[in-house]
Amino acid sequence: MKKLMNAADDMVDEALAGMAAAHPDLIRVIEPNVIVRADAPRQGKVGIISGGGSGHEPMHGGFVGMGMLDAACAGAVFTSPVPDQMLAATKAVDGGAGVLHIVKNYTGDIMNFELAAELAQAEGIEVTSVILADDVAVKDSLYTAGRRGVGGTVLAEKIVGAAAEEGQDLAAVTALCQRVQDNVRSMGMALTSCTVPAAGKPTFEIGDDEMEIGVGIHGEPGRERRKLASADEITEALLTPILDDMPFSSGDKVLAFVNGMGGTPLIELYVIYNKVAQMCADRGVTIERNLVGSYITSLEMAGCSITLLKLDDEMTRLWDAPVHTAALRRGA
Amino acid sequence: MKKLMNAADDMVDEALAGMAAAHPDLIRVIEPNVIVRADAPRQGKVGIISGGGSGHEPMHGGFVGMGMLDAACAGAVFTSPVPDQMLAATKAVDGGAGVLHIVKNYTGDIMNFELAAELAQAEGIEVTSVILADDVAVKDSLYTAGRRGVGGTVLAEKIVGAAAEEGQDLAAVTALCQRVQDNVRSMGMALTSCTVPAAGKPTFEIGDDEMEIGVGIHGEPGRERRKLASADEITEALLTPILDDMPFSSGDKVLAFVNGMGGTPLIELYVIYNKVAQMCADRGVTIERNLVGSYITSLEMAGCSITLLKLDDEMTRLWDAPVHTAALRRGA
Amino acid sequence: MSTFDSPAFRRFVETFADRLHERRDELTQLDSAIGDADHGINMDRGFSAVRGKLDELAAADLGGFSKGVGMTLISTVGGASGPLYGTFFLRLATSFGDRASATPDELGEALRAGLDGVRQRGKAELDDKTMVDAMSPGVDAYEAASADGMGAALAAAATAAAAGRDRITPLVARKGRASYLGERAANHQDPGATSTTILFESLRDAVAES
Amino acid sequence: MSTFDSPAFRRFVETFADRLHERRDELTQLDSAIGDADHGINMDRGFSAVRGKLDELAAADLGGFSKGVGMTLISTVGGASGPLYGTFFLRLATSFGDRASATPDELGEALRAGLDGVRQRGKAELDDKTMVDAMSPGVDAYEAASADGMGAALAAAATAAAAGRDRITPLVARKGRASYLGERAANHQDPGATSTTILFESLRDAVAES
Ligand SMILES: Nc1ncnc2c1ncn2[C@@H]1O[C@H](COP(=O)(O)OP(=O)(O)O)[C@@H](O)[C@H]1O
Ligand SMILES: Nc1ncnc2c1ncn2[C@@H]1O[C@H](COP(=O)(O)OP(=O)(O)O)[C@@H](O)[C@H]1O
Ligand SMILES: [Mg+2]
Ligand SMILES: [Mg+2]
Ligand SMILES: [Mg+2]
Ligand SMILES: [Mg+2]
Repeated sequence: MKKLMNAADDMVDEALAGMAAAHPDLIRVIEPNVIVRADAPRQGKVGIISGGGSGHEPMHGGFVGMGMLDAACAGAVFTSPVPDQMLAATKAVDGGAGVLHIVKNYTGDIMNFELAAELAQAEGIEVTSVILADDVAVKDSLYTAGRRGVGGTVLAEKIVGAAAEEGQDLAAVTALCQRVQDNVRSMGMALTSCTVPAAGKPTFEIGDDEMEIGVGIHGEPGRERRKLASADEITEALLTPILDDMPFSSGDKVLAFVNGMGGTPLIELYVIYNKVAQMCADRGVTIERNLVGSYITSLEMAGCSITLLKLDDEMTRLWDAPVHTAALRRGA
Repeated sequence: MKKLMNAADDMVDEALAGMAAAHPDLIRVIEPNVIVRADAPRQGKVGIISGGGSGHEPMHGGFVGMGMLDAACAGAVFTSPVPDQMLAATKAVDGGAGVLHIVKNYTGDIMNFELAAELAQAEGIEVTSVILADDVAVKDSLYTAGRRGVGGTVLAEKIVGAAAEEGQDLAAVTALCQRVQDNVRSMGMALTSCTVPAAGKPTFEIGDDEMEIGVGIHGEPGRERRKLASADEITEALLTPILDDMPFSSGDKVLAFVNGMGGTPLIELYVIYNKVAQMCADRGVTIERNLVGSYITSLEMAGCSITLLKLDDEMTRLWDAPVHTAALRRGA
Repeated sequence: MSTFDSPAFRRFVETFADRLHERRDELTQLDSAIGDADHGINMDRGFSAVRGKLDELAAADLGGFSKGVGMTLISTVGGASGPLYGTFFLRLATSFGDRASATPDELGEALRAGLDGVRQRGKAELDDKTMVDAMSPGVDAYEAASADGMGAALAAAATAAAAGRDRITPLVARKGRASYLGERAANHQDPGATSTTILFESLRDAVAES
Repeated sequence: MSTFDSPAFRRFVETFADRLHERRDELTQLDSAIGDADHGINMDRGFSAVRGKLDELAAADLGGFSKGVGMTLISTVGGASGPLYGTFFLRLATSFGDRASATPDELGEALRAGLDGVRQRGKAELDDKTMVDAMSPGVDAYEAASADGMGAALAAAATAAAAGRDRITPLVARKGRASYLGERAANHQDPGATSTTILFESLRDAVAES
């Protein structure tokens, strides 16, 4: 295992301490491992919180700040945070207008957020939840735990965060978050595995001429192992199921998000984006906005994911709204 | 070789096409592989250009835009661009106030930029050059080609770009760039090698329990191979020579930049930053500003570099000034 | 012996904690193949926390002790197994109430309550390839054998849990992360069913020791 | 033969281009050890570009042809070797002027001018462990043997260049990227000195062929 780390058990704590040291204007870190917006709680503003296992940086802690999240709960690496964290976050950001929990669809996240929501409601805080489940690699059926929440989460957090920032109420931001979820699709792939620090060895073995198609963001094996292919073929393998699933069709306006998995450099992501732009143009789908970079990662895994969000005018406006977080900044 | 790529020879072209497609509001790409600010040339503004081999993304193309570079020349991977590129860039951005070339200290970059400057001057454009050479891993002596230009370049481009944006003249921005160079020190390390796409195999072999200390940004072996160490020990091995070289001492105000080499995830960079903050505090050095992320990379190499810049008030003000590029954005 | 008291519960918890610690890598390895490589780490983190406050927890009655374990797991494990094992111990607690010790039948009722709690929280059915597939036959076997005494019943339960764990190995998963893998999850042993088997074996051995 | 004309120059350029292409991986491999793994790629890119417009370039006189090669290299190679080899050919061009062919002495003068250009542009001294350490003894040997005819002189030059290339292998580098490595650059063959040796060998063989 080759990582810039000290003891595996200290990695998340030390990274959070590093974040707190680097961004005191934006955030503070409170026990138990909750990243809270420096100026929280804001009276009258709906609180937006999210969280999940660590190892996906900058998600979610890098998205805490003006116009995005009010707090993020950082679990152990690839492990859902515990209800105590979501409860502490909810209490820390509640400004009297209620709190929205943005939850990625994993059994552990769902159960832990559920427990926290019950506890918060028992303390008199109004809580709603929206579950992100945008990964088309997983069949959404009775025979699975449902689609995973992946890249769409980043877009939801930005758009919903902007809505809360401009003063929309809990019902409105909750409905908006659900609308983002209903209109977003993603799929990912891996060239390499990653190593959970406490596990000490790669989650899966993979040959030099192989790749995993349909991976999530936890270093889990994907739906299918294939021979290594070109960037164009990989883009087709990811984007075609996305386009077909929604489906996205001629005349649609979309936000296209090409995401790196942590170990993939930007030059490769732009090669992928180049093909995404061509394929969308071929289908008559207009890319109105885009995001290219590593925003939702799997430790040092090499690979990428593609996300398309069908935009409506409100989403576009909120995507463009000012945001000031460690990882995303504009107009501020 | 595992990369998201098509033919090795097309990689740079395709990545540039992807950049152009993703950021039409910011940049255009002109022949031969020059990324130019969309609104260039700006009359009366000093043009700031840089360039170098590709494989260091987002540097330099990701720094083209308001408040930073006017143009960037993208060479083949790890190969200095050719004079035709710098000449084309210089002509494309010249607004009558002259053009500054920000050059990283590599034999090839120096010679190619020199040739281009001669050609531009022959065409009546006033050109100055500043050479960045901040890598303390290299002894600056008669027995070397001098220190390499590494992380300090990113800081110089931001600060000098802001000065040009606010209307400082060629002499002033040139002097400022030299001042940044005189006050900045860096050092890097690698956990893994990287693979030049056209070469097809890793530049060096390295054991699972080894690391290279004192690497540059071209996948070249470093000054010394050591046993793999903890993040804290690595930070000490990089930061102590930096602190001692300048030297940075109690009362100094600095910008601390923790940079990922392309294959290193953000969580690890924050672990490093945590230790950097502690070490600076121990020396009485105040970190006034910081930057944590992968801004000057070596393809998919895993590793990091640390850069410290001794700030004066003007540099701090210019660091804070608005910037709008693909990779750095604030106040816009 | 025919009752289950606080010292026995403590031995059980300590044994379970020890074995999870010893088999941490094995559990994580199983989770690497069809999950996210953290099950052993998660369980060990939770039970290390439990061990850290064992004296405090064990001072309570059987219900209080069990509740303390459940709360600690919920607060420290995370993931899917935190709420599930946490709920298991919380339901045990409700069933034990303020008893100082439990008869074989009362222990059976508590285990049944724990299982029901896990099923409600996780909504897994039999054959979904989860811990339920070890826990459910374990509880069934306990009840069927409880007339033979607690020791015999727990031995039967552990055997049945192990059999359940192995029975589902060929299956495709329909709950939890392993379900994402589709056919690729077949012929891999489920980590949660494995830790549940360790739970029953620890219970058996803790009671047998006395 | 005793003169060097445009067809000979063309054979030289083609031979050099062929060999750089064949030995591209070898040169890149040498550059992996003490540089940035691109020397073979760079040289091959440049000389592929030269080959692509050879008919056009070769239509000119010796000076024009050589100038065309130099300009093409400067515009396509990049890195350190682009300006250095580019300058070499540009200086050859100035020395050849508008001659249709060169005598042995004139070729010697041209090679000397090329070497001087490389030294001025790169500021490398002997023993800095660069292409200069192959080029300089190559030119010296040519001059020393030129009375014996062009073929003999070029054979001597190629031998001397190879000897120069090998002589510096044990040395630590003081110019170029290899200088960053300090002691670690010792006992590695220099990629640029290797390509320069190929240049002299190509020149020898191209002239011998006629
Ligand atoms: N819905 C569920 N009901 C019961 N058990 C489940 C459910 N989902 C997962 N599990 C069990 O949890 C185990 C995985 O636990 P763990 O790895 O700690 O959590 P996570 O999946 O969140 O990483 C699986 O092996 C399975 O036995
Ligand atoms: N200052 C110099 N003068 C002469 N030759 C040099 C100088 N610097 C480097 N070289 C030669 O250039 C070769 C490397 O060329 P190349 O790999 O193409 O360029 P780069 O070093 O820019 O990657 C070295 O092996 C060396 O022989
Ligand atoms: Mg997990
Ligand atoms: Mg190079
Ligand atoms: Mg798991
Ligand atoms: Mg080189």
